[in-house]
Amino acid sequence: MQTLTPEVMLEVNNLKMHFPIRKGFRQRVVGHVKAVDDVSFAVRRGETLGLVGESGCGKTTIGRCIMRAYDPTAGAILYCNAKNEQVDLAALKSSDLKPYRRELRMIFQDPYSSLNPRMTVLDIVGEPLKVHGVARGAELEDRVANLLKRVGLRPEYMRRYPHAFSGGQRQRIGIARALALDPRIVVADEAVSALDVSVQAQILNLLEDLQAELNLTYLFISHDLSVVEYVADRVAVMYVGKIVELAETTALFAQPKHPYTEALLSAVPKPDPTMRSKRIVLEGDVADPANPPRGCYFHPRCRYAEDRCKTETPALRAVGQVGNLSHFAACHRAEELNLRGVVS
Amino acid sequence: MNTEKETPVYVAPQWKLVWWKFRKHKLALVSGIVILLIYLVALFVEILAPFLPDQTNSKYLYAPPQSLHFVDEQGNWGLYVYGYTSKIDPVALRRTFEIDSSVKIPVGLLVEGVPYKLFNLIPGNRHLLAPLDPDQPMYLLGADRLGRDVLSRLIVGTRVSMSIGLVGVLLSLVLGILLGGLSGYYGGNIDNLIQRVIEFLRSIPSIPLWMGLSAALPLDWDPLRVYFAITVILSLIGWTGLARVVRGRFLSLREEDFVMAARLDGASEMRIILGHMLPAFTSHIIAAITLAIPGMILSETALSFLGLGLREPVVSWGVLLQNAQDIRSIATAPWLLIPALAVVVSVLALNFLGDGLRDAADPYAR
Amino acid sequence: MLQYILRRALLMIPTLIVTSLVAYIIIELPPGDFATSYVANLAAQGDMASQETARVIREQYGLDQPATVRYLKWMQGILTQGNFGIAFELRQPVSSFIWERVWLTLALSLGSILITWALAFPIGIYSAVKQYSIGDYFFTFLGFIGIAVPGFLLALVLMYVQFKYLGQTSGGLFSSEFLTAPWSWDKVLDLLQHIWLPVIILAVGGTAELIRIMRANLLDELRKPYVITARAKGLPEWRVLLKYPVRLALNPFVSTIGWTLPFLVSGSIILSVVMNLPTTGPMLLRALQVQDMYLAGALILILSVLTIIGTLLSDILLAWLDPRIRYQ
Amino acid sequence: MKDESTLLEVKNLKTHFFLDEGTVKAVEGADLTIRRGGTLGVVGESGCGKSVMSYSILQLVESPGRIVAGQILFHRQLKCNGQSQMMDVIDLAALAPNSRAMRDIRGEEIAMIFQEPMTSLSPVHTIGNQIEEVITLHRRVDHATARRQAVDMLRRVGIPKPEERVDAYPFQLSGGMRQRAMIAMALACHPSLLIADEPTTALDVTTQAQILELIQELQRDLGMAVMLITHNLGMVAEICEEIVVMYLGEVVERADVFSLFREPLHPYTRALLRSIPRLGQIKQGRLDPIQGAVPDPYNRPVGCPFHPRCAQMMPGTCDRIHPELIERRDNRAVRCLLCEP
Repeated sequence: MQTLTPEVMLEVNNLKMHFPIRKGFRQRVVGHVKAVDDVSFAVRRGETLGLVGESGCGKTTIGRCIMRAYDPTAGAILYCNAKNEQVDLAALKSSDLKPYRRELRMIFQDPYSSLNPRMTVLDIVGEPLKVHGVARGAELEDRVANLLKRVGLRPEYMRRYPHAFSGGQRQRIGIARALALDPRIVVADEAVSALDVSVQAQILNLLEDLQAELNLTYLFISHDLSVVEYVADRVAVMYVGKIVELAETTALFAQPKHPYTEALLSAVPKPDPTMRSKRIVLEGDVADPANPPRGCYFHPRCRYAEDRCKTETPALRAVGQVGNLSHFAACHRAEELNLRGVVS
Repeated sequence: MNTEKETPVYVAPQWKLVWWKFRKHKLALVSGIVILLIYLVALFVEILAPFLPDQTNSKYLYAPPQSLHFVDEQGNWGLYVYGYTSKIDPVALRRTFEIDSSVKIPVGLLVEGVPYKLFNLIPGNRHLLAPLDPDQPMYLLGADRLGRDVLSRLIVGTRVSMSIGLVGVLLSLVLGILLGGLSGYYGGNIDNLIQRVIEFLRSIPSIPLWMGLSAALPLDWDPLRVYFAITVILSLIGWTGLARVVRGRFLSLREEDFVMAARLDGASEMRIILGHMLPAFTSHIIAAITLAIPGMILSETALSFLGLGLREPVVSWGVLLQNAQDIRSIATAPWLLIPALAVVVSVLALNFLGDGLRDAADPYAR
Repeated sequence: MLQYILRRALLMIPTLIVTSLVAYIIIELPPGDFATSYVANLAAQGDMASQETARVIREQYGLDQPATVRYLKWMQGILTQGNFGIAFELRQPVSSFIWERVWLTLALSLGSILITWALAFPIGIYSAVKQYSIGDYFFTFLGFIGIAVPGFLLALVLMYVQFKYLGQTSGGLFSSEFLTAPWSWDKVLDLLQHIWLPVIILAVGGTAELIRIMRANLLDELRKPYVITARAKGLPEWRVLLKYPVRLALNPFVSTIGWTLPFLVSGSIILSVVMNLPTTGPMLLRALQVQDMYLAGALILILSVLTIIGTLLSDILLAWLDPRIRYQ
Repeated sequence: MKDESTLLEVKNLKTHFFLDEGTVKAVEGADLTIRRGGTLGVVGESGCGKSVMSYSILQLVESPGRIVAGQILFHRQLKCNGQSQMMDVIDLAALAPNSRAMRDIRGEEIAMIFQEPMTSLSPVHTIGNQIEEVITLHRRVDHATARRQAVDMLRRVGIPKPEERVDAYPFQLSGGMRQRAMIAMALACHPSLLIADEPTTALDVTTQAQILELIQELQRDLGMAVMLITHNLGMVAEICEEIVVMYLGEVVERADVFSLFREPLHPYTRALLRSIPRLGQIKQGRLDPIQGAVPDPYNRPVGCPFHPRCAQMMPGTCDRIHPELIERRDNRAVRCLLCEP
């Protein structure tokens, strides 16, 4: 097992998550959806790593593998815990996971379905505290009150049920639940996608404040490139179960090294009519993760594709350096291409 | 609305929201009260029935119903019924009865009569409404071919008919929750197998099967054993509906984010199922139970009616209707059909109640 | 499509096997051995059957062999010769006299299904489209009554009314002069004159249930966005309704044949007993009462197989209607 | 201002929903104009009434919703002998929802596409069937011609192998392809206005780009006007000429796209533009969110509907006086007491 460098808190190595496709009367396995297919990356202490991609690219699956909501098919998830010990979360039995459930927490996308409508805010936010035997009775109430204050809700509301709150407020409750056990890593899975634009900013600011205050590390999963650009220190771009590019945010947005990133950036409509530009419109549909094409998965839609792209699968490799951070891309032609980014 | 006024809704737990939603259904509310009354009757049979159900009286075979009077011709208050005069029909050689308004039979409230043990425990001999002289006839709903009081038999039958529904449904519920829960929770092959069994049970006609199974019950079994055998037979087929409801709820709940959130909180499987999932479908199950009871009642009635279910001396609505099987006896004594009315009213009320409950079961639907 | 039908038909086989097992278990349930009671019965009627007869019967039905062998022999008889065993009371092979009753049961059930559909379909559409109108409340209430009143009660009441006010005793499917007559056009006409009352009584319960299903399905479909799309095209309202939501609500409707059939067959049995119809109902009841188990088992098996085939047909019809199933 | 180029005018439209819990004023004063061949964007957050407003134009609002006031003037060009330019102004709000006149407009003159291409197409009819239906309904053509036109239309919206796909069911197509089929259906009769209600919200960014590109291209070729309803400010900035901003059922600001993004007048528009992260403007300080949330639809605030969340709220004024939509000389309009002359 490799050891983590001091600045790395979590390292995902060759992670695979394949879901079997079952069919027929006997539920035979006829194939696999390769939702996450051989993905490696590291999350650095105190940073926000953004994970972007289109629906079905596997970004949510990665988040759930790290949280061990799923049991990964293969690969390692190395994590350096509070006592500076290193464990492989992917190899742990579910019964041994409990201590890590305190240190790694998750914020969900849908502020409606992620809160049990039959429980009060006190019960929802207090549940992890009760489960881990941290607090009960009056002490539990005190701690929940503090958590609510911290996320900008009035503690008097803790006896209310979720249906008393708006979408933004519900998301704050979800954040309070995630913070209840003083976590070190928070996986935010599309945490602001279901919110109205005017409320989105409130939650983004809250997440930013909490990170500074509590020294949190975020894995921020989103399909919204503008949001990711705003919150992330580094960004990983996914396409059909693989990371195709990973770099420091400014570098990735200004000078992408993978044609898919370029197309993705160009596809985002910019809220400024003076910046209207020729969009790069990709042909066809996203590849089927149960039956991806040979070679580079992106080659059928890539305007720079060559013959070798159709046969050789490119590896994610360092193609540049910004400061002490490498710029990774999985493209045969990463160095020679001069791709268009977004400029302010 | 200001904050203070909103608070009741905001802090209302599930059962309160269900109740608020339920009470908007007036019909369901009334039905609920009717059902409550019927079960109260079933509970206090001994006090409510004027006579013993098997008390025969050869003097009053097929005596027609009398009506209860509160005031007599002279304007005096008092409870009484009129007596009968009988004459022999020379053609049919049968005794026919007419109400004789010259004979007044006084009746009273909480009259001493045949001794009984309430709930098999508390001894007593008071009957809510009975003739003061126990030898005088009082047939508010008429008499049957042995001169037994239909009203008393109807009241006694309530206990058996309403409880067979309840017991049968409880048995179905155990099977349904167990198998539906297994099916929904584990999925995969177990689910597949259970679904096949359910499909099979639903695709065969239930009555012939019930008939076959109950015909196979030994004739020398005592009534209690037959009663339980019949409930078991009914619930063997009846559990499928409940299992489907439970499975469906389990499947949809398993996908809910809040269940995953509880798992990520570190909660144990038991805590997740009991604390997070179960409360989400208790109200659905209660509604499903309410809707399943009428089926059981109807099935018992049908089987007993055919002579394959409960038999005399057990008294149930179906057993009572057996007397009304051929057109001749109905023509002679149409009041023998009154138990049918009890069946219809209780089934109707349970259906309305169940419908209302089902609509109110999920107050969080958006 | 063909593949779907084949697969679905193959899936039917285990169901059929289980059904025959259940029917056989019912045959075997009463205590005692068929041959002994058969011989005893013959003896009681003055027929001096020897131990030899009993031995022959035992051998023929394998009564001295384990239950599995007996079951297999029974099945073999049915599958190869259409031999369901001997009816104990009539002392005739079961297959020699049950088929007419089976056909009449089937005719009764199919007639009821058609009536049920003819009534439930338009009323269900009306109730959904005019939700919360007086008519909707009326039909909803009627539907509840139809569910709460079991068919045999309705039959009793109607027969009482008929007797009391028309002075007729009804019952049976034929007038007395046709009872034993061979089949002819006149007999069919006579049947039609008698069968409508039981058909309607049977249809009432099913109609009530189907109206509610149709109404609920259609209400669901009416709120789907594709209905708005159809309106936005400029289609007249009735064409919007019939082509789209009604068409989609038809799918769950068709799949209800699967359970309507067992429901109707069950209902017809009790109704036949009450109305004294020459269908399988009274015969099954009689067979069960006197523990004429081969006859009872044969009737249960035949009725169950017919409903299973009915379910299969409704599944195929559903697949034909719904491309999402067809192209699965 | 009323000239030959006006296609559709919505004047003080009000659509209310009458529910047991109370009346929801989903649209409470919408004013806008669409030019022939122009592109109008309608933006606002969820619950601002933009969808109900667009449904009102085609009288597709379902009970218990009803248009209670206002006019929807549609300037129809009567095509006699193919060339003539007779103008005919119809008030769509005055037509009965299922009248012949209204149905002749739907699909023929004004077509609509919806957010969810999966649920907006019937799952049990082939896409060909659904496209042919609209053609045979409005054009006197036989089945074969309608089918040929349907295939042509499918080709035109970029569906590969249209001769085969015409017999496909919606569930056999990907999300992007379904939305293309939906567009083919809407444009089959060459309407003069296409209303696109959140046409790309359910789609991924790259597919969204494809669909936007397609709509723009078809608009150029067919000369139709487009009314784009969306919550995405980026989308309106990319393809619209004029923009209408809605809040709680009211049009609060109307302007051409460049002026609006350069100099937003209404505090809500300004706050909205400040609160969204913009691509390519890396961390220029914190986002500036709008306080609170969109109010409950049963409890519209008294006075200006935005005042409880407005940073420039004038106590005693904004919470009492309901501002009018003021037309300005630069062809813009704004509904704010601060901006009144």
